[in-house]
Formats: sequence, C-alpha cells, structure tokens
Amino acid sequence: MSQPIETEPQDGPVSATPLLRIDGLTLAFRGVRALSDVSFDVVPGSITAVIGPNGAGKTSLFNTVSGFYRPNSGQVYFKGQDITRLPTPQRAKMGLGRSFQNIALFRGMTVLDNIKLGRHAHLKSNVLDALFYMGRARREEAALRADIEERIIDFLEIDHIRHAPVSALSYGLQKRVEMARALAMQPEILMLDEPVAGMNREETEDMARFILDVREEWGITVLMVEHDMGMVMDLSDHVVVLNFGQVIAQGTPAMVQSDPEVIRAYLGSGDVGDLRRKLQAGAIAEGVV
Amino acid sequence: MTQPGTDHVLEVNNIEVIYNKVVQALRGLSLVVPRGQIVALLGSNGAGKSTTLKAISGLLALEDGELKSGSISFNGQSTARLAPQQLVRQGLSHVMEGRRIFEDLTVEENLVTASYALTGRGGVKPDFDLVYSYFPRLHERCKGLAGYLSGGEQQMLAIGRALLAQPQLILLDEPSLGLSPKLVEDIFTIIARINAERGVSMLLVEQNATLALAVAHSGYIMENGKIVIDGSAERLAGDPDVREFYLGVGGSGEARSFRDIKHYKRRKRWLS
Amino acid sequence: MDWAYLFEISLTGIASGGLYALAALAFVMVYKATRVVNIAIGEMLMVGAYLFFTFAVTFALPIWLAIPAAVLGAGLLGAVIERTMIRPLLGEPPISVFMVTVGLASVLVGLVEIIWTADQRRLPDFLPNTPVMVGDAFLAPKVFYGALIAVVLIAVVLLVFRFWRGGVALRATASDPAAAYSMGINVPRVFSLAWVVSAMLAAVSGIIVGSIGGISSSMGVFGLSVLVVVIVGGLDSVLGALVGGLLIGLVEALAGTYLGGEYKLLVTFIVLVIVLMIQPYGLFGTHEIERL
Amino acid sequence: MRIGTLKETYIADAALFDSRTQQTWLVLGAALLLLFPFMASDYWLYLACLVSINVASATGLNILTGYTGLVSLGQAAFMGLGAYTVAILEIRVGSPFLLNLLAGGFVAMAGGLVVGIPSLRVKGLYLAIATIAASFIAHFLFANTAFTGRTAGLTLPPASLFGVVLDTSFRLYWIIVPVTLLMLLGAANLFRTRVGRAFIAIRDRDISAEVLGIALLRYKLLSFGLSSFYAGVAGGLWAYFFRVVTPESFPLSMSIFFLAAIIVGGMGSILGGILGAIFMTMVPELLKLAVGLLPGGSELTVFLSPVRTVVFGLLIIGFLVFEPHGLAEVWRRIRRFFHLWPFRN
Amino acid sequence: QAGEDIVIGGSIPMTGVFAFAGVGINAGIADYVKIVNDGGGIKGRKLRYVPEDTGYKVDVSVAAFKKITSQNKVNLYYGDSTAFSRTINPELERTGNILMTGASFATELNDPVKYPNQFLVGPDYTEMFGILLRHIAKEKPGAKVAFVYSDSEFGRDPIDTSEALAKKLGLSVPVKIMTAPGSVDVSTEVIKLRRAAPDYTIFHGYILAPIPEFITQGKQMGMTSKWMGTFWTMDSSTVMKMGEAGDGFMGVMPYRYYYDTSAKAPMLDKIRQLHPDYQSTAYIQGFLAAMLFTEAAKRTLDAGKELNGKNFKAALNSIKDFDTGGLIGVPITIKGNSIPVGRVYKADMKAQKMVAASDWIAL
Ligand SMILES: Nc1ncnc2c1ncn2[C@@H]1O[C@H](COP(=O)(O)OP(=O)(O)OP(=O)(O)O)[C@@H](O)[C@H]1O
Ligand SMILES: Nc1ncnc2c1ncn2[C@@H]1O[C@H](COP(=O)(O)OP(=O)(O)OP(=O)(O)O)[C@@H](O)[C@H]1O
Ligand SMILES: [Mg+2]
Ligand SMILES: [Mg+2]
Repeated sequence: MSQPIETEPQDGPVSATPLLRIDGLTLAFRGVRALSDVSFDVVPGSITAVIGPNGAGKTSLFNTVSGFYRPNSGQVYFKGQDITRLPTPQRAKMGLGRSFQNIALFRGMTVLDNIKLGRHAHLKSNVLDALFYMGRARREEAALRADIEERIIDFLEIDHIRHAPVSALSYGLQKRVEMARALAMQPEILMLDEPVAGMNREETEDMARFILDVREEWGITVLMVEHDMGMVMDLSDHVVVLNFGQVIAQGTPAMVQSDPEVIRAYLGSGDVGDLRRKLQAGAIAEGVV
Repeated sequence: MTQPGTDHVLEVNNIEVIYNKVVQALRGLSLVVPRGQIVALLGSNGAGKSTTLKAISGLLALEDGELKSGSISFNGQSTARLAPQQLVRQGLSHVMEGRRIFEDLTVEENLVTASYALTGRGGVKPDFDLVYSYFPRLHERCKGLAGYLSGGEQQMLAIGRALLAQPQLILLDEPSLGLSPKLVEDIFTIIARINAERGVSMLLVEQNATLALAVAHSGYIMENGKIVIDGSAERLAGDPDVREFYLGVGGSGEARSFRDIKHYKRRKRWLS
Repeated sequence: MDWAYLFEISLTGIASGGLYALAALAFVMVYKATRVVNIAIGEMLMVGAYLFFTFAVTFALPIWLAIPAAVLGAGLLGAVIERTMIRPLLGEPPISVFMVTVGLASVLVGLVEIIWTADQRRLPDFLPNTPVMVGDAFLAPKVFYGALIAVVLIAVVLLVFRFWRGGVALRATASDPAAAYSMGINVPRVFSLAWVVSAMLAAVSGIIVGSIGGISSSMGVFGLSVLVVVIVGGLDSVLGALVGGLLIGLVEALAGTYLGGEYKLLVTFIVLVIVLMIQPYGLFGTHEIERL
Repeated sequence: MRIGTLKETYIADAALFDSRTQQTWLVLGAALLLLFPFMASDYWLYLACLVSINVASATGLNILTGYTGLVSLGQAAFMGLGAYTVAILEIRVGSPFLLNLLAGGFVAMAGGLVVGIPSLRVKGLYLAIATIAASFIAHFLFANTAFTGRTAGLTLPPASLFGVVLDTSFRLYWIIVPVTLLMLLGAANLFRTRVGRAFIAIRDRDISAEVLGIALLRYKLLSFGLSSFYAGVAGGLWAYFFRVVTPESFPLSMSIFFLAAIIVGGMGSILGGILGAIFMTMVPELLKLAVGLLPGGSELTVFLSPVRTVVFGLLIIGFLVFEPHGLAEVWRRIRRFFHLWPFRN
Repeated sequence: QAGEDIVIGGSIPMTGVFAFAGVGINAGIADYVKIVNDGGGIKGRKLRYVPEDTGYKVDVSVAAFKKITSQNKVNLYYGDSTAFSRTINPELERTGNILMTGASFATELNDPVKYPNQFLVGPDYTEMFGILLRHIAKEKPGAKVAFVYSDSEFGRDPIDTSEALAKKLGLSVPVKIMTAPGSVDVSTEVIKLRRAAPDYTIFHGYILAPIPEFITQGKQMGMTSKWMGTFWTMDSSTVMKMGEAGDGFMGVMPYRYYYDTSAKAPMLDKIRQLHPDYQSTAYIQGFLAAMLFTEAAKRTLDAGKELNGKNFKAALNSIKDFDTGGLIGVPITIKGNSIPVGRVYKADMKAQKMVAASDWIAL
C-alpha cells in the first residue's frame, strides 16, 4: 500500500526497565495455539506496534495482558511487577488501559457515562456512599466529571456528542469514544486494538494525531495493534511482528518492513497498482491466493 | 451517470431512508451499477454507505429503517415488492458489514445456507468446488466452527457464501475491514477475478480508497446521505479533494506522512 | 433394597420421562430456530389437549379424526402466535421475547378459562389399556404407549435434522436472522415453520399427558418440569431433550418414591442447579462463543 | 433547554431534580402523599400500601434485571425470606419493628448472594431458570420446617412504634410509604455513581466490563444482594401489612408479576419501576371498576378472573411489541409535550 | 324499614380453579337471601348480599374484602379459602363487627380461641376423615387404609391427626402418598400404592385429577382397594366425571344431595322448586351458610344485642338441635366452630347418582 516514508528512525527513549515485559507467553485454545513463547518489551514513552496476519494472536496477546485470557505459560510484567496471576480488574487499576477491536462500548449509556466508566477502578466510593450520595460519592463524582469534561472530552473533540447515547453514533465516533474511555482509565500504558479499522484516510489522520498527542502531551506509552501499515510505520518506534502466535521479527519500522519473512507472511507485495487493468491483461494468473 | 445507455444491473433513484422514524440517513441518493462492472462507493463514517446497501437488499426493516421515497430497480424490475430472500434468489447478494458469518455453524454449513439462494432457479446446483477453488483456505477448515476462523478467513467465507449463490450483483460492504495488508490484496485480487472471470457486477463500499479505485470501473463519493462526486475510477483518483482526503496525498503530490498532520484542516470543497 | 421395586419404579420413571422429552422437543424446536425461550410451552400443550377435548367430546368426532384436527388446530395457533407476537420482536433482546412468552402463557390460560372454564375434565381413553409387563414389572399402558410415541417422534426429528439441509437453515436463522435473509433463506417461513411444528408437537404431548392426568387450566405447570428438562439437556439440543427428559423422569420417580412427593420438584431443581454449575449450557447445549 | 437554573457546578448538573419544574412537581407529589390518607377510604389506603410495597420490590428487581441485566424469577422468594424473618423475629424475639425490617432485608440479601454465586458461570436465561430453582428450594424450606410453621405459615401480631399499634392501613401507610421513598431515593442515587455505572456496564457487555476494571463477581453479587435486600424489606412490610405469612404467599407467579411490572414500566428506569408497579397492581381493580360500569356488567363478572389473566398477558405482550421502553417512555413523551408547563415563558 | 340492612359480604371464587364451587355457593347464598327477604327479612330488616369475584386468589379476596367493607357496613362475610380466612382473621378481630364462614373446612379454623369470629358449615377435614375411618372400622375392622393427598395446605391438613385416629380405631395406615396437586402423571405413585395393598384408599386435597387415573391404573394392576374422597371431591357431577373408574367411589358428605328424596326435607323441596335442574353440594353449602348467618342474626336481634361478631358467634353457639330443613339429615348443635356431622355416600354409575352407604354419623 503506502510507500515507505523516509523518517529518521526515532531514538527510543532511554530507560532501563521496560514498562511492560512479555516473557515467554504461551496460550492455547483446545489445540489451537494462539500464542507460543512470545517475548518482547515495551519501553516507557514509546509507541510500540504489534502487527501480524489475521489470527496471528494479536488480540489474544492483548487479552492475555489485560487478564481476559489466562496464559498456559509465561509471564507478564508491568512496571516491574509480575501480573500474570493478578485478577483482571486490578490490572486496570494498575494502569493498563485499552480499547477493543470490536467496539465494546456500553450501548445503554451516554458517551459521558461510558467515559466515566473508564475511571471505575480509581474511584473509591462504595455502595453505602452511593445509596446516600453524600460526602465521598458526591465529591468524587463532581471531580470526575470536571476532569473528564475538561481534559478528555476537550482533547478528543467530542464535546458535541457527550450526552448522546453511543448506539446512535457512527463507527468512527464510536472508536473515538473508546479511546476516550481508555484515557479515562488513567493508564500508564494505552493498548489500542485496531484504532483506525474502518476509517478513511482523513479520519485515520485525526486518530493518528490523537495518538501522537497522547504520547507527547500526556506521556502515556502506547501499544497498538493495527493493519494500516501507513500509520504503523509512520508512528511507531518499535514494531513486533507475530505470525501463528510466534514473534517472527521485531525492530524499527524500517527494519521490519524490509524483512522478507514479514513481507511474505503479512505485508504482501504492497503493489496493487491497477488490479483491474492487470487482470484484463492477464497479468494475474489463477491460483495466486 | 457513467456511460448512459448501457445496460444497468442496478439503478437507485433518489432514495430517502429514515431510521427509528427520526434519524434521516439518506437524502435523495441516486446511483447505477452497469452490468459486469465494479462500482465503488466511498464516503466517511456515518455517511450512509451501509444504509444504501441495506436499502438495496431490503434488510433495512430489520434495523428499524424505512425507505421513505425513491425507487430501486434490479435488472429493470422494482425491488419494492420483493422480500429480501426473493432478491437474493434472483441474483442479488449482500455481503454485510462485519462479515456476519454464522459462528456456531461449520464453514461447510455456512456455505450450505447460501445454497438457499438457488431456490427456484430450475435445478441450478450449488458449486462448492468453485468456492473452494477461489478460497483453498476454506477447504482446509471446512469442518471447523466458523466462529473460530480468523478475520480474513471469515471475510473469505462471507464472500464465498455470496459466490455460491451465483449472483449477478454482489453488494460488498467493507471487505477489507480488519484484514492484514496481504489478505486485503488477496481479497481484492479475488474480487477483481470474480468480476473479470464470471462477469459478476459489484457495488463495493470500501474505506481503503486506493484499493477500491484500483479495482473499480467507476465510483461515487457520498457525504451526509448524498452523492457528492461521481465518475470513472481514473477521474476520481485524479480529483484533488479525493487525493487529499481519501488517498492521503499531500499538496506536493507526495504521500503525506502521518507524523506531519496539521491540527487544522482544509474544508472539503464539496461541502461548501 | 427391593430391587424389583426399584426396577419397576425406574422403568415407569423413564417412561414418564419420555413424555417430558416430547414436550421438551417442542420447546427445543422453537429455541433452535428463533432463540426464543418459550416459557408458555406448558400452556401450548394445554391448548392442544383442550382442542382434542373439543373435537373428541364436544363435537364427538372419532378419535382418529379428533387427534389430527387438534394437532392441526394447534399448528394454526402456533402460526398465529408467531405472526402476532414473535415476528414483531425479531432482533429484540432475548429477555423481551422471553417475557412475551410469559405474557402468552397468561393469555392462553385466560382464554382456556373463558372458553372451557377452569373445571377439570377428562379426555376419552384412546390408548390400549392392557397393562404392559416388562418381566415382573408393571408399566401403565398409557405411559408406555405415550413414551413410545414420544420416542418415535424424537427419532424422526433427529433424522430430519441429520439429513435435511433445513436443519442448517433453522440454526442459521437463529444465529443471525439478518444474515440468514441475505443468504436467501425465507426467514419468516422458518420462524412460522418452527412455531407451527413446535405447537403441533406440544399438542401431541398435551393429548397424551392430558389423557393420563386429565386436563385443567392449571395443566401448564407441566411446563415447569419441561423447562427443567431443557435446561438440563441444553436449550438447543434435540438429543438433550431426550436425555434430559428421561433423566428428569427417572429422578422424579425415585425422589417421589423414596423421599416423598414433596421432594419431587426439589430434587429435580437440585439436579438442575448441579448440572448448571458443572455445565453452564446444560449437558448438550451449544456454548456461546465469547470473544473480545 | 431548561430555564430557571444556571448550573455553575457539575454537582448542580448532576442533581436528581434540577429544574424548577421538576422541583415543583416534587413538592406537589409530596403534598399529595401527605394528604392522601386523610381523604381516602380504607380500600384505597389498602391499595396504596400494597402499591407501595410492590414499588419497593419492583425497584429492587429493576436494579438486578433492568440495570444489571440478570433476569431473576426469584424476587417473590426473596420477599418471602424477608417476610418470614420479620414474622419470626416479631413472634419469637419481639425486637423493634424497624430493626426487624432491616433484618428481613439482610436475610433476603444473604439469600440473594447465595443465588447470585452461579451468575458468573451461568448466563442469560439459563440463570433465570436457575433462580426459579432457588425459589422452589426456598418454598420447600418454608413449607417443610417446623420453624416456619410448615404449610400453615406464621401469624404475627401487629407492629408497634412508640406505643402506637400499627394495625390499620392508615397507620401502616406512614411507615410503608416513607420506607419505600427512602429506598427509591437510594436506587436513584446509585445510578449517579460508579456502582450504578458498573451495573449497567455488566448488563451491556460483561466481559469487556471486567477488562475495564469492574470486578464481575463482586458487582453481580452486589446487584443480587441489593435487589434481594429491597425484596426483603418489601417482604417485611408485606408481613406487617397482611400479618399472615405462608409458603403460598410468595408464589412464582408473584415473581413473574414483578418482572411484568418492570417491563410494562420500563426496564432500567427508576421511574419505570414505580409506574409499572403502580399500574400492574391497579389493573385488576380498574378492570373490576370498568366491568362494573359496563351495561350488563354483572353477567360479565363470571369472566372477570380469566379476563384479568388475559389482560395481564396482553399488557406484557402489548408493551413489548408496541412500547418496549414502557410507561416511563410514555411519560417522557407526555412531559416533552408539556415541556416546561406550568412555567412556560 | 325497621333498620339498616344486614349485609352479607362475600369473596366468592366465581372464576378460576374453584369456580365450579364458587358459582354454586353464590347462587345458594343469593337464593336463601331472597327467600328471607321475600318472607319479610329478619325482624323487618332486609338482608343484602354483596359478592365480589376473587378468582380464588388470596390477594384479590383481601382487596375485595377491603372494598366491600369500606363501601358497606358489613355484618356477615363469606370467604373463599383457608388462606383468606387466616389472612383476614386479624382484621376481623380488630374491628369485631363481622361473623365469617367460607369454603374452607381447614382443621385449623375449627378453633374458637384462635378464630373467635369464624365458623365452618360442616365438619372440618379431620372430622371428615374421622367419619370415613369410623365407617371403615365398622365395615371391616382392622382394615388397611392408604392416604393419598396433595402437596398443599388443603391436602396435608388432616393427615397426621387422622393417622393417629386410624390407629386408635384399630386400623393400619400402610402408606401415605403425597403428590403434586392437579393434573399430574401418577404412575410411580400407583406402583407404590399397589405395593401397600390397602383395603381402602382415601384421597384428599384434590377436586378430580388425579383420582380417576389412580383408580384406573390401580384396577389395571389388579388392586382391590375401595376408593374414598372428601367433601370437595364429592359433588355428584365431579364424581360422575370419573366415568367407569368412579363406580363405587365413596366419600363423606355433610349434606343431602339435591336428588335425595329418601327422607322429608322441606328446604330441599324448596330448592328443587326454585331450580328444576341439579344443584351442586357447593350450592347447598352456600345456602346453608346463609341460613346459619340468618339464624345468628335473628337470635342476636331477638336478644336485643348489638350486631357484632362476638354476639353473632354467641348466638350461633346457642343453637341446639336446629332443624336445617333436611339439608343435614339430623338436627344440629354448634358447640365450637364446626358442625361435625356427615354421612358416607357411594357412587352408582348406572343411576348416575350418589346413594347413601351409611347412616348419619355425628362425632
Ligand atoms: N476464545 C477463543 N476460543 C478459541 N480460539 C480462539 C479464541 N480466541 C481466539 N482464538 C483463536 O486464536 C487465534 C488468534 O486469534 P486473535 O483474535 O488473537 O487473532 P488476531 O491476531 O487478533 O487477528 P485479527 O487481526 O484478525 O484480529 C485464532 O486462530 C483464533 O481462532
Ligand atoms: N440501526 C440504526 N439505527 C439508527 N441510526 C442508524 C442505524 N444504522 C445507521 N444509523 C445512522 O445512519 C447514518 C448512516 O449510517 P451507515 O451505517 O449507513 O454509515 P456508513 O457510511 O456505513 O458508515 P461506516 O463507514 O461507519 O460504516 C449514521 O448517522 C448512523 O448513525
Ligand atoms: Mg484481533
Ligand atoms: Mg458502514
């Protein structure tokens, strides 16, 4: 698709301990090996991309990190701590924020409530506070509302829809709300699963700008899965390539992009040109697939 | 319209669609698909592309949508009185957004469901081998549950199902969604092949404009429920706005980097 | 331990379970095609029995005519139910459709009371009445022949699902009606078909059950046991209906005999809870695929 | 949109009754509730108390089913737990009235927690049926232990508060209605906070809720617990109101009644629970009234009960087919019509 | 015009599962009230009957009670079920204005201390069993008697006490079988019953189902037991519905059947005059209830006492050797809350009638 772009390879921020360390992760579903012995590090302050063919195990990797799947073996370290056995909700509290490949917004709530929900793990009020709605619950809600309105909603330019029910939003806006909710989780690492799938070039550019800003202005580390190579190659500092659950390559975008294995398994020729014309000219033989 | 006078397999005339009796999604949209051609339908999120396809295939009612006015004709015959399954049986297949395969059926059973489209076509037999020849991968997984296929395989299955119905026209809604670059290439190659080899017409909704314009003969661009530009694929690919907003080509004619995106944007000319 | 007694009781229990299985089959038909948990299954069974009563007693038709007439009448009712209350809810969440059937149960009970009053009635005997002996064990003839009919019908349905592509169409419709439409499947027809066949099966089951226990407007409580059966067997499994039916029949018989009548329901519900804790989708139910 | 208030803080924006219109209605409503007992006959007071008890229980079920998406057919059984607790305490211990009510709530809550345990594994309608199982087990216990008086049940003396014996609908009204109002306020508050949001998230998509930091089991249990606490307190009030508690007092059909009430009223809406419970409790009475007014009404009474059964079913079906959001939505539409009345500028 | 009307309120199950009885009860009460009023009322005061349908549901009954009592000054009341009688009892005691009876013969209600303002129009369920057991003991000393009853309050009511009584009468109870109420498959229970090989089987807590099935299957299996029932099963039309299985079915009945002309019964003549067609035993129960209400009111007025529950009850208890116009075959005396008299009848399917199988038995 898009041509390699000459950008200076970014110097990854120098830091000794990785923010997130995946160490020998293996995950199998009734025979299907979704991940086998996957290891890589995510450096604080970086934008790291995980790419790979469909079914390579990228989403499964995210799910394992965020606790939805339990790995068969291997460890996940976050901020130096082994979180492999940590209950799912506590990981969110530690600062793992994420969005979902197949939009997982809560359709019965407004945009604002969806975003508020992201903060859940950081709030303290309990049922009794909630039932009486005095003191802590009241203060907390007010502070939350202020923070979300003034920082996140403004930042992502979604103030016009904040009272709309999410079910009435178009796909692109829903993706944006997903990102807002992930940001409300006050993450130290933001995991985005295909943030620009189904968006056209213009919308993709908007999203790319938000991702860059999240890193630059908020200092949040980003780990993303994405099939839009143009964006991945332009934004990321580090790219990990998975195939059949295994890491087949990792490194700077430029390195990965020229790796023949990656090209064969994932990128393809990158040269669609004028398919129709070629076909008519008989340039594409049967059975290339 | 493109090439007036040619035989149009599909004509959509000035349609308006309303969801839930309040949300107006289409406002007087018209388009045609000439027989044997691929027509691309581009547009931003929420423009109403999927709605257009659903209006054509008659699936609107299932989502509380309603065709308020306008007309649609398939093979010169109005679709207004036809139930969705009748349309399919007459040769109009719709590959829906998000693949919509039957997750708890096997791959093979998914294809069997598609054979219902051949009902009433005088003994036309479903050709499973044809599908497997285009998608050998499906053959390997034919006994497995479709719910566990990877995204690309599911998309193949969705197109395979449509193919099995031996249609004259396929409505394709974002076939590249969530697929790896290589698979996207593969899928589009197959789309182009199916069109070229079997003469199936297609109406293709796609966000990846580069690819869509590479396979299509002609295209439409829609915004807010209306068509804003149309023309041959070559013409659209040359349009400066299309280049900027859909193809990501900067003013200099060079592909723009995502790192250099500005915080303000130029307005699209067709919006003014 | 009196083994002969145990054998006799178990035999009767399993045979009675056959009747559960038949009603459960009616339930599963609807669930398989439309994903509707039809809590009104007991009431549909009751209506079938009342129709039979009307044809056989009020109109004094011969039995061989009254049965098909009642079954057809029930089929018609199934079609009406599907058309007026189920199809409009296509695409609504499962709870809504479930609640519609709750309403339906109430409507059917009310209608039966208006038309036939709430009095208990007896159905004419039409099953052979010479006792069936299995070794020394006695088996009530009605129960035996009822179970026989049930097993035959279930076998037929199993075969149909095995060899007819309509079975696939049914499941496809259940899994995603919109997509099924776009495959060329006549979704409304599948919906009607499922409800009509289900209502007819329920009627057969109702006629047998009613001829054993008599009929009344509270006959619908039979549906409660059927519900237990389908949950234990798995909502969408024909085989589950059969196995669940026989199992629950056996459990009820044993509990009733060795613990006392008040334990019948209790024990079956405990069995239900245990099965669910081990197998959340019943013994043979399809697991929902949950992916993020 | 709204006039009369300029919201300067987010706190004000999050208030339950934020416009002057709403506050006016609130005052009017309160006045009506205060005056009602002095104007109504014993029959209407009886209905008011019954409605109030049903509102409390329906609201509890709404928390569980409407907001958290866990369908329960055990609400009546939880009411039974509350009622039996209250009866036993009143008869054997003689502890103070309000304490007994609370105890009834907590015992029911404990029952709810036990029933809620499978909810992590067992989903959807499988769970609903499992709750039927729970309610049968409860019924069995009520009907077969000496402690609960077996099938005959328990008869309890009237409650007394500050020396006043609460033995008439008039006197009980002053307890039942305020307790219900308190519970309603609590429920409304709940959905302004993280707890309520977590419930809704679980309803909409539980697996992703967990990844967002919501401890699923904890919140599902919490919802079961709260809902059955509401049922327990309602059951306690019920016990004081009818003063006879038997196993047959809380049949499965009562659980279905509450489900029907929140459907007709509007699932996942506090107002819906209220309207639904009022409406469904009053329907049989209104029907009777209507039949009485009809010419030849006396002959029709022969059909009254089955007609009531049919109407009950038709209401459920009708609302689901034609007005899935229930009376609450109808009410919103009416309100939109009158908009700011009586403060139209 | 000598005073206010005397009001009989009624929570009557005119619809629902108990409608077959409720309709009869309603007609019985209404007819007797008409007879009284046609005869000039009670000391010049008219009787007024205000019924409401309950569908045999407790909550509806209670609502009906509240409605009727808040719109009328009610003196007498007819309730439809044990649960209602129990639920409304505190209210009766609190207001003290009303004397009540109803369709329930629950043993529990036969307690003047706990239920001072209520009475039963016949023997309670335990007393019904007593009458049957006494009959059995006489017919076949030392017989084996099986109890088959429904899992409901109604069904369980007399079982434990009656088992003790059977022992006392030298009878044995080899098996007690509890089933779900109503139309259920009882095949396993029949097997259990056959094992016990009883000489008599008493059904209680059912109306019709599953009695015929028990008898049919039992006979098919070669059982020789005699089959018996209690009041609510014993209406002629109900027993006749049993068909072949019902031939020889026996049971206890405190009243004479509509068509019983074996002795002089002026009240039955009157009923037959009013209605040329068969009237159910429920009708007679309602009729008799109204008769006793009237008698209690009359005696209270005669004594010049205030019309309230306590005085009504006292008046009722003052009844000695009262002639019911033949509805009950012997003169009655109401000592406590019940009228412990009855007789065993037996079904004759050929004649489609119930015929007396014993003399009147008073406990
Ligand atoms: N819950 C599950 N049960 C069984 N198999 C699963 C499950 N989830 C994922 N898989 C399998 O694991 C493999 C990896 O799936 P995953 O969703 O992680 O792929 P992916 O890399 O995210 O693909 P895509 O780019 O299409 O999103 C696939 O073969 C898939 O079928
Ligand atoms: N079921 C629905 N109910 C209500 N509104 C809907 C529904 N489906 C779509 N809409 C609205 O109709 C408009 C057009 O939606 P449509 O799905 O056709 O857009 P699209 O062009 O396909 O966008 P995308 O690229 O995101 O798929 C949107 O504004 C959307 O909010
Ligand atoms: Mg993925
Ligand atoms: Mg779309």
